[in-house]
Amino acid sequence: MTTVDRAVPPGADLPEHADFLWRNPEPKRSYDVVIVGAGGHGLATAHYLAKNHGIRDVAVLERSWLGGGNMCRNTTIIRSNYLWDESSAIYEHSLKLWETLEEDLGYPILFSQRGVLNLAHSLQDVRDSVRRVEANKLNGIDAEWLTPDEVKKVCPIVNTSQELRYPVLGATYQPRAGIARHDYVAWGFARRADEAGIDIIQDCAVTGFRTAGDRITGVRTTRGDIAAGKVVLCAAGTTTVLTDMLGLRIPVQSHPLQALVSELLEPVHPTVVMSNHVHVYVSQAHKGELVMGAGVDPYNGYGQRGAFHVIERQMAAAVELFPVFARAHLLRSWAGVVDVCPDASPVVGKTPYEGLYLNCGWGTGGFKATPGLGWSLAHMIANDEPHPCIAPFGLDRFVTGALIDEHGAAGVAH
Amino acid sequence: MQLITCPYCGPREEAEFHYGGQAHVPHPADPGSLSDEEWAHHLFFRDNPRGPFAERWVHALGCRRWFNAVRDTVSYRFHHIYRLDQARPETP
Amino acid sequence: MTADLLARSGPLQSWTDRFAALPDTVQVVATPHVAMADLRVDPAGPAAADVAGFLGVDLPTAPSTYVETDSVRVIWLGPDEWLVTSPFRAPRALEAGLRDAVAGRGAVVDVSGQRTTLGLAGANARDVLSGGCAIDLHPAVFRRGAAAQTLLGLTGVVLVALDDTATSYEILVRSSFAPYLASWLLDAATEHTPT
Amino acid sequence: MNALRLPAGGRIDRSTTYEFTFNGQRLTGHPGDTLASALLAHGIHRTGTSIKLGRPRGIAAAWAEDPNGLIQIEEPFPEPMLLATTVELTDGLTARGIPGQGRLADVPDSARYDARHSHADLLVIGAGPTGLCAALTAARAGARVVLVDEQSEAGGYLLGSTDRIDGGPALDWVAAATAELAGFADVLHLQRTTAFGHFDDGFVLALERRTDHLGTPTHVLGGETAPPHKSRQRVWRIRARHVLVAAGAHERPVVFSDNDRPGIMLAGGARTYLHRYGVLAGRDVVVFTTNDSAYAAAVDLADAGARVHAVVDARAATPAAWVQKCVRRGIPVRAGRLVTGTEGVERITAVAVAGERIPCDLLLVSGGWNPAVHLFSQAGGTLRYDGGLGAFVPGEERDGVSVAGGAAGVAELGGCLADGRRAAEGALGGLGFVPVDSPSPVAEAHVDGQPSLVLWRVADGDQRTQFVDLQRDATVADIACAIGAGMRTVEHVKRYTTIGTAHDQGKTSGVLASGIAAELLGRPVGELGTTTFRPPYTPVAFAALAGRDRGSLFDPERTTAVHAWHVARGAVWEDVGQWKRPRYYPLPGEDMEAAVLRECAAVRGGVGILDGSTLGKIDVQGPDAAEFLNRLYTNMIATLKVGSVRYGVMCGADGMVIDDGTVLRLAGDRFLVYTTTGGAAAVLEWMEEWLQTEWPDLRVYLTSVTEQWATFPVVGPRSRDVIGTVFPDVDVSNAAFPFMTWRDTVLGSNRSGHDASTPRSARGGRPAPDQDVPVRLARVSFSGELAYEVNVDSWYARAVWERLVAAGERHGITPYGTETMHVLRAEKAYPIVGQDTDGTVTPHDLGMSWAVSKKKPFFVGKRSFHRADNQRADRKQLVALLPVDRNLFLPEGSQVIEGPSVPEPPIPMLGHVTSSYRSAALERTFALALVKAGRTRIGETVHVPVAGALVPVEVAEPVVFDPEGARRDG
Ligand SMILES: Cc1cc2nc3c(=O)[nH]c(=O)nc-3n(C[C@H](O)[C@H](O)[C@H](O)COP(=O)(O)OP(=O)(O)OC[C@H]3O[C@@H](n4cnc5c(N)ncnc54)[C@H](O)[C@@H]3O)c2cc1C
Ligand SMILES: NC(=O)c1ccc[n+]([C@@H]2O[C@H](COP(=O)([O-])OP(=O)(O)OC[C@H]3O[C@@H](n4cnc5c(N)ncnc54)[C@H](O)[C@@H]3O)[C@@H](O)[C@H]2O)c1
Ligand SMILES: Cc1cc2nc3c(=O)[nH]c(=O)nc-3n(C[C@H](O)[C@H](O)[C@H](O)COP(=O)(O)O)c2cc1C
Ligand SMILES: [Zn+2]
Repeated sequence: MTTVDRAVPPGADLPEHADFLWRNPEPKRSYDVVIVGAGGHGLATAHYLAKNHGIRDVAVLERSWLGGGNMCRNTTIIRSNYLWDESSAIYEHSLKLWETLEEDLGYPILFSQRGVLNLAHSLQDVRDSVRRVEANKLNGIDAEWLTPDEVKKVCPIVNTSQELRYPVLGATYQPRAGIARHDYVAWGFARRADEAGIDIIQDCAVTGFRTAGDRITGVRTTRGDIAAGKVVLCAAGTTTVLTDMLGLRIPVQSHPLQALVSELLEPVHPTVVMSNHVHVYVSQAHKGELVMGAGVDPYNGYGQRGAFHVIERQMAAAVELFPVFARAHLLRSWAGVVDVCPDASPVVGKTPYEGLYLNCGWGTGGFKATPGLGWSLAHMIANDEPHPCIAPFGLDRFVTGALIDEHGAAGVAH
Repeated sequence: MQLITCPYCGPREEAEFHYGGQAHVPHPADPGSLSDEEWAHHLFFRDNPRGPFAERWVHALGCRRWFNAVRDTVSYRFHHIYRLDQARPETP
Repeated sequence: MTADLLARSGPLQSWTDRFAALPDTVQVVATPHVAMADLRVDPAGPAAADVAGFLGVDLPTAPSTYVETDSVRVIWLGPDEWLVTSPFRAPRALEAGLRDAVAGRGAVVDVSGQRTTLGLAGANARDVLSGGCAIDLHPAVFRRGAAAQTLLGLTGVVLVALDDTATSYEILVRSSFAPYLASWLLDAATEHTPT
Repeated sequence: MNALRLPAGGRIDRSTTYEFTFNGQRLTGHPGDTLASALLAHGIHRTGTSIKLGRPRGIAAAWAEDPNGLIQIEEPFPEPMLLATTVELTDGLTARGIPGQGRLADVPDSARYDARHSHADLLVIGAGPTGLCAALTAARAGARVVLVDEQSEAGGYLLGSTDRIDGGPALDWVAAATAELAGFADVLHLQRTTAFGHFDDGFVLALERRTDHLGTPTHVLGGETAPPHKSRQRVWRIRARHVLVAAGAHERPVVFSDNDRPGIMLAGGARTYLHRYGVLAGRDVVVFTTNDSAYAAAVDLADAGARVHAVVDARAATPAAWVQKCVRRGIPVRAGRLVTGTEGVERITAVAVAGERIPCDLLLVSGGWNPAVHLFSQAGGTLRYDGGLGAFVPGEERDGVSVAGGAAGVAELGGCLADGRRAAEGALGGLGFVPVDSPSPVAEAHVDGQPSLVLWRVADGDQRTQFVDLQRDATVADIACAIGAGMRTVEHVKRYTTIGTAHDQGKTSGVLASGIAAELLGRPVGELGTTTFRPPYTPVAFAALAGRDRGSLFDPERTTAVHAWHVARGAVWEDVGQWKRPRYYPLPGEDMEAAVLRECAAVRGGVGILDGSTLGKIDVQGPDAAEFLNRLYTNMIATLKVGSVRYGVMCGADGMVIDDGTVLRLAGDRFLVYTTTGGAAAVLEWMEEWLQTEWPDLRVYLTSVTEQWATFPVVGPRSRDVIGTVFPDVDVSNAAFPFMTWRDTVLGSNRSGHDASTPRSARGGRPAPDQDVPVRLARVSFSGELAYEVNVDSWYARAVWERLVAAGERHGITPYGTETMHVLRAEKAYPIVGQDTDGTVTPHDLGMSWAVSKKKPFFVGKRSFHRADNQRADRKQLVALLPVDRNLFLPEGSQVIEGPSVPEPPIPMLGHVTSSYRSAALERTFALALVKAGRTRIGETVHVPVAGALVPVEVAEPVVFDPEGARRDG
């Protein structure tokens, strides 16, 4: 058996958590900045508001428990090898932050740069992959094109037999890419934000907005009205429920996206493998469970669950690509609610309401953006001007037609 | 894993259907007269409600007919399924 | 002048031996070269009556059913669509006859080569189908007179029940998918082939 | 040997002995044993060590609720992480305990896995007394019933009890019930079948384990072996009009210090080992309970010869009748006492009870029962906390779903029997069945008891050894930490402590964690709730879910009517969507480059033939067909003459190219539309969408005829000769048959093909004689050469192909594949949608403004051409790139930059190479590329990084070969 040598057996190497993470304060009646949604994006934004801009009179309002949205459901793939310049810029900015995030947060986030392979199974996959690798290189991103033999060296359990129904014809490889422990990331950001004096208010749903003309003046919540100088929407899958309250239309649709895990297994899978064509992606998380996902369910859905035939199909793909997985067991499946844009790129920017900032549409791929987005969004809030990394992602692109079509790079969830 | 009642064929597995997004969004009669902004809205902006949603489906692997449905996007339950030539029923 | 004449072939031509080796409880035969025409008319309009006159039977209007005469079978495909099949008529004759009857009030297309026909019979026929077909095949529900467009394995089919005991069916499949379906059926039959 | 196996009793077959190996030790057992019962029969409790702390761990229950006894199977085939309690013993089984991680086999699993769809009026999950009663009630009423139960035999709780029904042993009633069910044609009763997921509209997935318990042929000493043709596991996909969850309840432990030692077990589990397997789980027993149910274990174990040193009842008020039974057996009952700790390393040796130390080798625990609400909750059912039971129970009625018996919180056997019947009758009423009169089974009444005490944990002692989730080594201290850190919800506690995330998904630990967290927070348990129940109920192998969709059945391979010919000719394949297309046909010793150069040269120099049958074909007819196509194609279709052909482009509403192909006008009201191979299905659906949802007033009918017509382009200067030979009736001259027209002709046919001997349909009779075979020839060219596309009814495809090849022999006709086709079309700059476009490319960008009508007031996509981004001067445009080094090949996907030097990243990119080939005709390499403002750059030199070097290339007119189109007419 090809097992991966690890000095410490997984399971034993899980970190101890901090004794204290956050207060559970009562909401004040007014804040300079109110962030709606304590997912990764909301919490990271809070952290960088305090850290980079000294803005601390901030509340992060969460209708449920912090980090309980897509943040606790995502398969944690972090990479920056996107096709278009605009995307590479924000994701690479983010990846660089990931590389020092553990120190910044003072919290173990188990960021593991074990590399990500994106397999190619058709001649067109190959063309698209080479195109992306070449573009990445010119953008200063580590990217390689690997032959099937090289794929086998990076990940010995991948079936590179050319007899497969859709044989592996090669793969793109980003060595600096990897995974991190989603929950710890959320907690790490929350802890730092809390330390900085930012109030994270859980069990506090935003139910409406207060406006004065074209200016946003606060939010209505299940725990009373809260006045705010600026309001930032970081509500991911539920963003349109909020924007509908303002009559603001945005081009995102909410879909279920499913994921699953196996039981804990001895290390077999040293990297992250994604395959658009046969629709599966998989890594082996720190404790040893295989973490997998596939594409979104086609219909709109807020149910945090999808259809099981999607999972069955994904299992067929997994066993095709990794024959050794045959008797691994599905232990748990779940779903999140992802907000998908027509061009598979996010929407970040100012809105027609002064003081209202929008951040949504990250769809199947926003975890990796968490620090980069938080950094850039905080910049926008502080300066009322988009950070260069997010400037291209405004709503106006739908009007001009200058979409940032990342379906090729984001076609399968990650 | 819905069992979707095709108005023509009857109940069939979800896997036989393709989703068509929001219903009752007619193509503008004269797209040329729309501003870029209006056109962008027509192309890319759709409702995305949490709750009942009038949407389109096609029985792709059966009779190939499109139809409309009101489905709850939280419970996924179909409240109404109706033909394209029928009016949208009142929501429960 | 035989040399000038063209031979017909079918997608499952080379499968005969493999089908023959199947157990009695799962019999598969390829029945290629059945004439088929796709018919579109308003079932309530006058064209439907003229078509019925030509076919010798009224078009079935109940979903997922078929009717037949000695020479044709008429399968409901949709509210205004039928598949007319006949192993006895020549494709062009069938198409032409229907076209005359429809007389511009609908459409007729020869689709004889579009699909190919497989017979599936035997005591385990239903078991084999229910390994990849989600519709209810209970003989009280899906019996002679029933025909459904649905999924079998990973391909679309028109599934036709020939008897009331769930032991005889026809499967109409897109010709390009026929080898897939044939392998799928052989694989399904493994379960019923004690070694 | 089997020291703790009782001489008699249990449901094992003592006449056969199995040998098995555990942790390297060779042991014996019997058919009917689980691995756990066989181990316990040898006095072995300990299985492995815990994941984090490395503490010894053992068997702690008798079925799937066991949080502890994890093992790895090594023989007959490695399977990671199973519970010893749910593995049926087979001869030769080799297993070992594991420290929290399983191991995957390093060889592929060759077992078969399959699936079955099933439909029912009523699906009953669980064949305990509740489920059996429900199934009988429904079957008798004539309903179609599916009854699934995860264990090897029906009976549920009764298998581990001494309960009595109708005056006899309850298991006699079970046997009669199963026999009666077997008599109904419309009852499907499946044992060893776990319902693992409950979804919408009565959809339940269940896993049937079909062969493992039969053993493998190499090891069997007698009896059955697994037949190789049988699938190992089967996923049942059950659609039921009504689902009844009768899944019983899981016994709940109580948490106390050092509660994880081997030899600490749920009380009901020990009873099951005794009655079902004839095994005494220990000789010196202490029972710790908060409710009456554990007394039965004390009494039964004592009767079987164990020394029961105490029943420690946390309640002050003990049940008199049970106490009496204990007293009669000399079992002391300690009322109002708690277990505060244990001793022992490999195995428990003593229990501490309020200062008292009681030596023992088995500590039985019962903290009450948790109804198995998993499947109800998975389907969206909400739960309610029942303070009396200390458990969550179904909180609402749901359409099409009910819960009964133990799963609904009913404890008494009589109550369960009645509840099963009630629930079935309720469901039947809704389904239109009338229950038939029949006597209800009568259970022996239980002795009056005392209400249970809800006790999550014994607070004394060190919280760090008070285990809540044994698999995750998560303790009360961990919960306290989480709360101390600021966490207030069970979801946070779960994620901080990992409680409930292991193999057993918190079957025993979940409610405890809620209870303890609530206690620490001083909040009601009901308010805190549970974490979310998610499929699967118990783990399911990936391969079982993959089923038969593996290998060549993973995805259908679509093949053309001439496939076998290509195979015989040694074609190398390209996957295009699901199609298998010949990519090239190498001659012996040829690589792809050589083969393609040869094929290209043959076509441009003589004649070649391509199997183009995979192209999508759509018959479009009806009075409004022309208008319809006019709206969908960017160019004018309505003016196309009957007999003519036009190339058309289709755009999405966003103005980006989505497909292209030729359109033949067959009649005033009829067209034949060709789509790309990959786009066929999507284009038909796209057309239907517009037709049905936007323009229902148009009288148009769409029919796919992709497989109806085989399509063979015969291409090259000699194609006219070949076509002229094969179709002598057709005047193939340019004048009579000009470019972009089509002609119909016929060939004679013959029925003496293979089908003459094929069995006819059951209706007998002789097929009618065929008429002449119609052939449609079209003068279209995707190569710039003189070319005829031969379209023929696919019945005759193979024969016509062979005839074309035979007729072409004189001219050296060469079959060519997609690669050559691509080179030839690229030399002419004909784009491939999806290769030279990527969803961001308009017809204008492709240099095909000529294919965009300026006259039509409307076509799909038109409006989008006027958006700002479409007006940009620097849009990417399709151009050719000619490497200055004529031999240098630009990999497809390469990026184009200004050059000639490479600045620091980010380096601005001008575009990318979409297609790249070696041209036999030009004797050089060339490429197509999308380049910013490419057409204004024609003649300029730009650069392409290739393998670390910067390659200068000239931007050129896209058409690199025969730009004046001189060859088209031959
Ligand atoms: C199965 C799955 C797999 C994924 N895999 C990956 C991956 O591998 N890599 C990757 O980069 N990305 C991945 N993603 C995407 C990623 O999870 C999301 O893009 C990202 O988490 C979104 O940002 P967030 O963390 O802020 O969102 P969330 O965590 O969803 O945060 C939004 C928060 O807003 C709160 N909220 C909503 N409405 C209100 C209201 N009215 N009032 C108060 N609070 C409100 C919600 O409760 C929620 O906590 C995946 C997603 C899923 C579902
Ligand atoms: N609830 C209590 O407090 C309590 C306490 C002690 C004894 N009991 C006894 O338990 C019995 C309850 O009867 P019952 O019939 O409701 O339950 P049961 O436990 O007797 O039977 C349930 C059956 O369902 C099976 N099962 C559970 N989940 C399944 C799944 N997902 N798929 C397939 N099978 C599954 C179990 O293995 C079991 O065989 C009665 O005899 C009762 O006296 C109950
Ligand atoms: C990367 C990752 C790893 C996970 N590993 C496990 C696991 O080992 N065991 C488990 O039960 N759940 C695991 N989960 C899933 C969570 O238990 C849970 O299902 C998920 O956070 C969604 O929440 P919900 O199911 O409560 O809605 C994991 C989730 C993620 C994102
Ligand atoms: Zn239908």
